[in-house]
Amino acid sequence: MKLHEYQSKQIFARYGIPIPKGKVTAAASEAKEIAKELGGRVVIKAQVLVGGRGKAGGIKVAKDPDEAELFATQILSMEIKGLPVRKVLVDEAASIEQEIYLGITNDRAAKRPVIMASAAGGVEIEEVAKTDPDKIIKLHINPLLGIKDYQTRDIAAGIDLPREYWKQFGDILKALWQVYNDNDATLAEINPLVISKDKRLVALDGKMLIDDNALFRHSDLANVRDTDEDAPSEIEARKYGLTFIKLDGNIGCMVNGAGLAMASMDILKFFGGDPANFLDIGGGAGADKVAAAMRIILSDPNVKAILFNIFGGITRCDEVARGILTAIAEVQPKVPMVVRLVGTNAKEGRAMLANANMITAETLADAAQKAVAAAKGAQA
Amino acid sequence: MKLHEYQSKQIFARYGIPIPKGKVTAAASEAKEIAKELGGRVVIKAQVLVGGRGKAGGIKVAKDPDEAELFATQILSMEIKGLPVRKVLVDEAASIEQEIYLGITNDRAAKRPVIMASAAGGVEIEEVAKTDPDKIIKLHINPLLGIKDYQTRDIAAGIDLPREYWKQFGDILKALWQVYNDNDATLAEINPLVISKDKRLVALDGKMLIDDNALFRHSDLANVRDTDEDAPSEIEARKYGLTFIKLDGNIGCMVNGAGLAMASMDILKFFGGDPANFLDIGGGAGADKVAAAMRIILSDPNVKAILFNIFGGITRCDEVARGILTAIAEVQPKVPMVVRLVGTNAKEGRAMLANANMITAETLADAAQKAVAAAKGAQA
Amino acid sequence: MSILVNKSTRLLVQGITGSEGLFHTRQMVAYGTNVVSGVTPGKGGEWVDQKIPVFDSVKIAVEATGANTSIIFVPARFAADSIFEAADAGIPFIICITEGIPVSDMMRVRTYIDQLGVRLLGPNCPGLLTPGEAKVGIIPGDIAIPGNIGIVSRSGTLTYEVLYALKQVGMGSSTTVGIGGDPVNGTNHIDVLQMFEDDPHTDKVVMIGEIGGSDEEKAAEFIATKMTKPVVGFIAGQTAPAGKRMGHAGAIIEGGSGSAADKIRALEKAGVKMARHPEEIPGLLN
Amino acid sequence: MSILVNKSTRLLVQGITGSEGLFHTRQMVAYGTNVVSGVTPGKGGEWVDQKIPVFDSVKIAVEATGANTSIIFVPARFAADSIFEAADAGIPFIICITEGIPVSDMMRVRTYIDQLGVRLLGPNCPGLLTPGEAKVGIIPGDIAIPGNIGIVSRSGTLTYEVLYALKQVGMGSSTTVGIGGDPVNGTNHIDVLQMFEDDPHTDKVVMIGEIGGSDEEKAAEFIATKMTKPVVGFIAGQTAPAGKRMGHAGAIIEGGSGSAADKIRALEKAGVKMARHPEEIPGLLN
Repeated sequence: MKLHEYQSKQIFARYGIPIPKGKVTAAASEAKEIAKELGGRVVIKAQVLVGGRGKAGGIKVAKDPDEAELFATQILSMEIKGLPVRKVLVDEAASIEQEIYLGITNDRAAKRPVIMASAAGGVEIEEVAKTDPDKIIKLHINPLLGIKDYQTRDIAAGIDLPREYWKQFGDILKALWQVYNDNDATLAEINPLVISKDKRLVALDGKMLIDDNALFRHSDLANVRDTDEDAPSEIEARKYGLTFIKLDGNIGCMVNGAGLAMASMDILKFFGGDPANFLDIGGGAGADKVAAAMRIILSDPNVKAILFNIFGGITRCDEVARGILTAIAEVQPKVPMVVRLVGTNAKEGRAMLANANMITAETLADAAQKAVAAAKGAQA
Repeated sequence: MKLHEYQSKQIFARYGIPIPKGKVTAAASEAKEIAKELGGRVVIKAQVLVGGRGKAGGIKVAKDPDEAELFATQILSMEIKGLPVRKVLVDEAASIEQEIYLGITNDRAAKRPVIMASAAGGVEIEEVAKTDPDKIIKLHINPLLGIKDYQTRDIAAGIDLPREYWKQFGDILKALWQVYNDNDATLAEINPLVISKDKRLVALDGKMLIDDNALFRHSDLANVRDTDEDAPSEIEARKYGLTFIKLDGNIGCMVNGAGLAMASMDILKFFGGDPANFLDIGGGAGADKVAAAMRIILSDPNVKAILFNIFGGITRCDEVARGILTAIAEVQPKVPMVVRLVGTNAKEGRAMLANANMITAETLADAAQKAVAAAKGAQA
Repeated sequence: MSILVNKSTRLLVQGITGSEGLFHTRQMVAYGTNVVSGVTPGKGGEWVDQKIPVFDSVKIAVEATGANTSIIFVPARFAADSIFEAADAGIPFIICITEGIPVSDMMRVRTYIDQLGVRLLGPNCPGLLTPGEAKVGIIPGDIAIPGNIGIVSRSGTLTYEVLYALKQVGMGSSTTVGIGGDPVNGTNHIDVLQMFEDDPHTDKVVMIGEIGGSDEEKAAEFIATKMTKPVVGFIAGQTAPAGKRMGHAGAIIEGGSGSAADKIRALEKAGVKMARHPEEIPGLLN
Repeated sequence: MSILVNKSTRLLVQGITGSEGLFHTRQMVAYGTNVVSGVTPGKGGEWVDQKIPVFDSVKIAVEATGANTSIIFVPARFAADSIFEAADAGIPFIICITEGIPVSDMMRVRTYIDQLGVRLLGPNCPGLLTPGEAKVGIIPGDIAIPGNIGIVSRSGTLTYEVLYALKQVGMGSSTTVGIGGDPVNGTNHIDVLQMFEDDPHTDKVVMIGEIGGSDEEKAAEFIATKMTKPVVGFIAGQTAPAGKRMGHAGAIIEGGSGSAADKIRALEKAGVKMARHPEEIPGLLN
């Protein structure tokens, strides 16, 4: 899950990383008050879980409290990349001497955490990686040892940080490691980490991604999840332990297994169709879960046909069939449905669906082609 | 440094290890009050930094507050193995079903911490090791990983602990690991860990040794050091960064280097003498330190002669000579002194001591024999 | 012949009395796998189906039954601990089926077991199947027959699909290995490709990848430079949008890398015949 | 000829600008040791005596100067970090002179460097001396001459005493190795005995132990079963009382074990000629 900038920076502050004075608010009038407290000149920053807020006009410097209110009003009425701005962060304006990038993430290939730093901060690190890869210093951390002082010095030297800042930088990097480690972050990033004109290092922006699989040990974080970026159907699916991702096509998919679900989407495309979703019902799904999944698929008005591709292993095809029948009885779907059941109890499953007026298929290719045809037929 | 039982148990309690209700006091009258609070039947335990308190009569069960006061009065007036009892711990009396030994220490050979446990608790583990070594379960801990749940179960199974206690036992063992690890202990021991009649595990006694070299990160512990077990001369020496250990002989020794200091003691014994102390002035000692060392040696009335054996490396023999002259001028020693200076600036050092009326020697054997003879001459 | 598991595998099941562990233990036993013992803390002394002894810890189980391979079915929050336990007990090959283990746990696990030289398969994987010899995991036994094709895959049911398609045309597998869909796991594509290259009874290899990470790109390089046996490949997730985790924690296109197109390009360049959908694979193996 | 250090040693000094580091760097340079660089964080870019460049970190120093051995003179509270730093920078042989490092730090260090295959000498040791070739540590260079006697010792000045006594009678040392007086250290007696056994220019060996631990007992077993070269031994601490640390953190008789008498008995049984005091050693080598 993603944390907002203000949430990330609050965590940074708890670990001793200097951040600008500031407060978050959902009301423009309060933004004015905060600006007064902070002494006038402030930055108003949209709190949405997408990049490119600046370019979209979601970050503005206000010269006084009145302008702060004005900008806050504007920003709070914006949508950025489809996400509504519900809150703004009002930060004191900083005097910037230099911008640094500093982040810790998981390196899949190395199977270890990696520190990344660059003297070219303030822009997205992927940009720097493309245009100026030599400017990025990387250092892997042994997760059983944690970070060591000399590693912070190697990083500081690597980005040519003037030596007078090494102590501050080292303290911030060690704190960022703790932030990353203690919170099961998959990314903890300060961008930019600025050197202010009064020679202090300050985390001007912050970004954290938290490992969803580790939320069981971070109930505090789980409770602040912002679901704005997720489609309502995705949120609903999560409740049932289903993995659902909404797409723009018109053929609903219900598959067991993530790889097979992707392959099922791919084969629809291959035969000229367009998947409406990714949906993995997981292993061993019972009838209830299957019924919930079907309701979620059908809640999308774009869906013109449904492809069921179930390869029974732990999952029993008769259980899936029972779920399909339950959902059909409940929601009375009008769209054609193509079903392919293979593996454990497939025969029983097929028998149960015999009277449900469904199109059946033996192979995946056959099923996909029938689903594509059905969607086109339904559209015509 | 050693911690008292009550200090160890206070630390245990902070980490969630169950201990009996109790309080420490230096006053017998207060022992009575504590006994009242605890409901009458209590154990009065001498707080001294030696083993065998029980056998020496330093642990007594009092049936009521009056008896608690009586026993406290008796125990507070005792000396155990030469150490005065300054405080007693008044603990509620426990109902004991079984006694277990549980300890964590450093295994020098394995270079790792080791957990030791035994169903035969309540006696010294060295005793069990001699009489019943099979009853001791040992398990090494990877210090980069820390303790794992399954290790606590392997230990519990190893000492045949009934399974109903595994959860309690595991929690205590994990807490004891934290105690050991967080406090730089070289020993953290619960002996006995008892199973009470109401089926709870309780740490009835506790012992901790703290690594002196790590006290710089444990100022809280350094401040509670009990120096009763150290001779006054040893405490004085510590102030000057000298390692001094008082012995029962009559030849004072001043040597640079721990190994050479031991060898110098040994050679005195070999030639029929008896060292009065171990003293390592360390590497590169200046005149001040040498003078302090000499005052400490001479403060022992048993000392009948002094052997100086200095092998100059980092230590400069002229600096040592200057320190000797300073001390001689100050304390006007009456005992004969044998001096052997070899190595860095030995010639200069010898020249400085030429008029100091000292016996000189070329070899260690020669020096030792002369010191032995001088001590005998002084005695005669 | 086979890689990693066969008739001499002495299997231990961690989490044997849990519902998943018990179900699959029975399936494995029914297949003929030599399941010698199980572990569930607190249930030592019990028996599964009057045949398989249950122990309180892996150490005790190994001492009592000489297990040389362990399969883990314990819940995600305890799974890393179970891997550490098996590794510390001297098990040289550990299969972790569990899904949803925190990635920080897995980074610690890998750092630790790598130094011990312990091999891990998974987590979040279906295990492996040497048809006719041993089923160690959850791959349905009846969809595969013995043969000369080695299969390595990041996906579970997608692998079943391939095995099933092969069986339809009479093709069988030497060993099928599911390496799992997590971003930080144990054995990877290259490890298995090397084993198949070295296995005298594997003649051809099927490699099934998916979006996310760079394992397939590395495998492509390995295939180009080190492999003599023909490889047929398939990559799932060609229609997946960037930035979304497609079910598997590791199946995500991040920062512009890890796309199916890149992987397919790399594998084709390495001479791998790429299937456009799973059912094309048997044809490409001829 | 020698073990561990010689003319090809390219030495890095960690803590080179501290008072101890600087003093001994000059001594080592004066002896002819090839000191190629030093490290003091925050002083990168400076020079020692216009000859030796100082760097901010070991990594940078190694890249710039190709150091292959490092000696550590930093204060105890930072010393473990310095060992980790040298090991991570790829230095294969690290000598730590520093005294007073917490034993928990050293247990972590050993666990880590052992898995990397890095050799550590010390801590709390005088380093080592290959007379005529390289002095890496604080052993005074002028008290030893080149020769065919390998010396390994837990003690500093006691070793000097032995070297001095040998020199008096014209005997010299191939290499003299001080393994240090801490309870948890790097290289131990057996490691060095093995190297001397393998070194064609070492004909006889002197082993100096002291009370505490069981290194000498293990060495005795090693000598009895693996060594062909004659060994002369000495154990310090025959008059030490139990339970007191005799200066060295590791020199303590605990729980009834680690006494000099036990060690002497074990070594004598292994055929080691035991000196009753240090100056007897030259005679026993004849």
